[in-house]
Amino acid sequence: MSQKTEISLEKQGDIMVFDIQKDVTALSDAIFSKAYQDADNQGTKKILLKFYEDAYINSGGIAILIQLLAKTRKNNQSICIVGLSEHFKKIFNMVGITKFAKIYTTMDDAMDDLAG
Amino acid sequence: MSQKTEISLEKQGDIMVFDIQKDVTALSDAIFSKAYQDADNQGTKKILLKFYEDAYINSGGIAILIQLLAKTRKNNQSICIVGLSEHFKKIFNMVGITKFAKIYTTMDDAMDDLAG
Amino acid sequence: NKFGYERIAMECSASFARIVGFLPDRIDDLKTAVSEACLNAMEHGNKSHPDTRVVVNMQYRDNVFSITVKDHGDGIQKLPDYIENPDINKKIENLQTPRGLGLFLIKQLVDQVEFNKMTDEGHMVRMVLKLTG
Amino acid sequence: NKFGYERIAMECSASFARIVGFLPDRIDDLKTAVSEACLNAMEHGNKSHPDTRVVVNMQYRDNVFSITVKDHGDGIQKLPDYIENPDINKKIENLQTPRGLGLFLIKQLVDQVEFNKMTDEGHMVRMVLKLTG
Ligand SMILES: Nc1ncnc2c1ncn2[C@@H]1O[C@H](COP(=O)(O)OP(=O)(O)O)[C@@H](O)[C@H]1O
Ligand SMILES: Nc1ncnc2c1ncn2[C@@H]1O[C@H](COP(=O)(O)OP(=O)(O)O)[C@@H](O)[C@H]1O
Repeated sequence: MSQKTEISLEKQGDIMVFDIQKDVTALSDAIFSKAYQDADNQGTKKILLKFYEDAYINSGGIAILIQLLAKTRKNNQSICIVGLSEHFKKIFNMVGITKFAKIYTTMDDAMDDLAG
Repeated sequence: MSQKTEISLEKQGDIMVFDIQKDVTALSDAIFSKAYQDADNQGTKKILLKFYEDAYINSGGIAILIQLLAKTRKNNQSICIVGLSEHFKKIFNMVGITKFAKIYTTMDDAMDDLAG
Repeated sequence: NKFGYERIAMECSASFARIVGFLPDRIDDLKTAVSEACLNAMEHGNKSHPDTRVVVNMQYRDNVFSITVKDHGDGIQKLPDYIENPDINKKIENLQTPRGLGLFLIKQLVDQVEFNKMTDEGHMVRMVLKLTG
Repeated sequence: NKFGYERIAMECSASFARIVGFLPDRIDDLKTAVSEACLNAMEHGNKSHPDTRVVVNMQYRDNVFSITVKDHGDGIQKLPDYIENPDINKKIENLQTPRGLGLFLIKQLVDQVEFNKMTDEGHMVRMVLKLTG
């Protein structure tokens, strides 16, 4: 069964962590838009997308992420990604997402990048 | 891939424990015969068949077990079973194996029965 | 076949049933039934010929999960009584072969089963499990 | 469809590939490719009609795993350049739709793919992965 995306926002210092659970598909559009809106309303300048090893992300979901990256770019926000499985690191790389958001393996490294 | 049965014999007091790993299918014939032979040669009178939760047992394997039960019965050996998943407890029950070998959930209970 | 086609069918049907919402104990029933049906299809239907195929089809609709297993054989011939009514006492006494439990288990474990459905491609067994509650 | 047929196909193909000996990273490639092919079959091939079917077939022989995904559509029409050559820069600049990555990923992830094979039943995509080493 398709599992609806769940995103919770957690502020860590000046970084807004998007904690992303369950599937990321074409159906995740509204929830990503809302999460971004909330973060942006709070004046966020640094965003960390936190995924989990067992995430299922398909091309429809990647399209949603690309739209999010487009918004962060327009609004001069920095953005990093953490927690992806090796498979999805490879996929994000193939698609070119890594040109616009660096991918880290540990939270610490990602936070350091955004802080620095 | 079909995983060849592995049986190791462990003597615990006067009880011979057959530690049964991997699949139990029609292909398990020789290994069960040999294990029984070894146990019988050592004058075993009490046998405990120890399975694991993740065992795959099919009807060909059940036939092998029935042959083993037939031998223990002929040679006046007592025999118990432990470690089966709920599913295979049900199957063993359907087939009637439980008439000839009691099934226990814990090693202790099975050992107590054989000891008593 | 050498890779245990019955395992593949078993795991596929289990994934399918899990996703549509069957509980673990029904999935175990399904796995055993599917594996027995595939083993029979390979052994008795296709007589273990290496270039024959067993085709498994799964469908879920209106809370009914159905799975068919096709082989290239002539179907199940009239069965002796020890298959229709296996008797553990006789099996233990060696008055009945210890084999012949596959069809018995299939019948016990699924909600509905039809053997001997003949199609253009050969013999087919159809098993049905209902999602309840 | 409503139960995520792409998930079922994904899990089935993964079980199959695991049993015949593929390594986890190749299985992940397969899962993504299968899921994209099924989503396309449902969305573009069958145009999300509820009574259409997507039929997935898997076969393994001589170290070659092949999987076909059939839909009832007319196949893939001539594709615009942004599908053949997706460009992330253009997508970010909104000069290209962010969609259209499914076929791209399939081509990247499997060893061989044929689109637009037409059969009696409609359009078919065939993907092949080779077991190496
Ligand atoms: N697909 C099949 N095609 C032809 N005959 C079959 C098929 N499945 C079962 N049979 C027949 O039914 C008998 C009983 O099958 P089963 O109960 O599974 O026990 P076993 O396989 O141990 O003999 C088989 O011995 C065979 O003669
Ligand atoms: N099975 C199919 N039947 C018909 N057209 C298809 C099929 N698969 C893909 N297509 C066409 O190819 C295009 C690109 O597909 P894809 O790369 O998966 O991206 P998306 O599904 O996001 O559009 C689709 O928009 C559709 O026009």
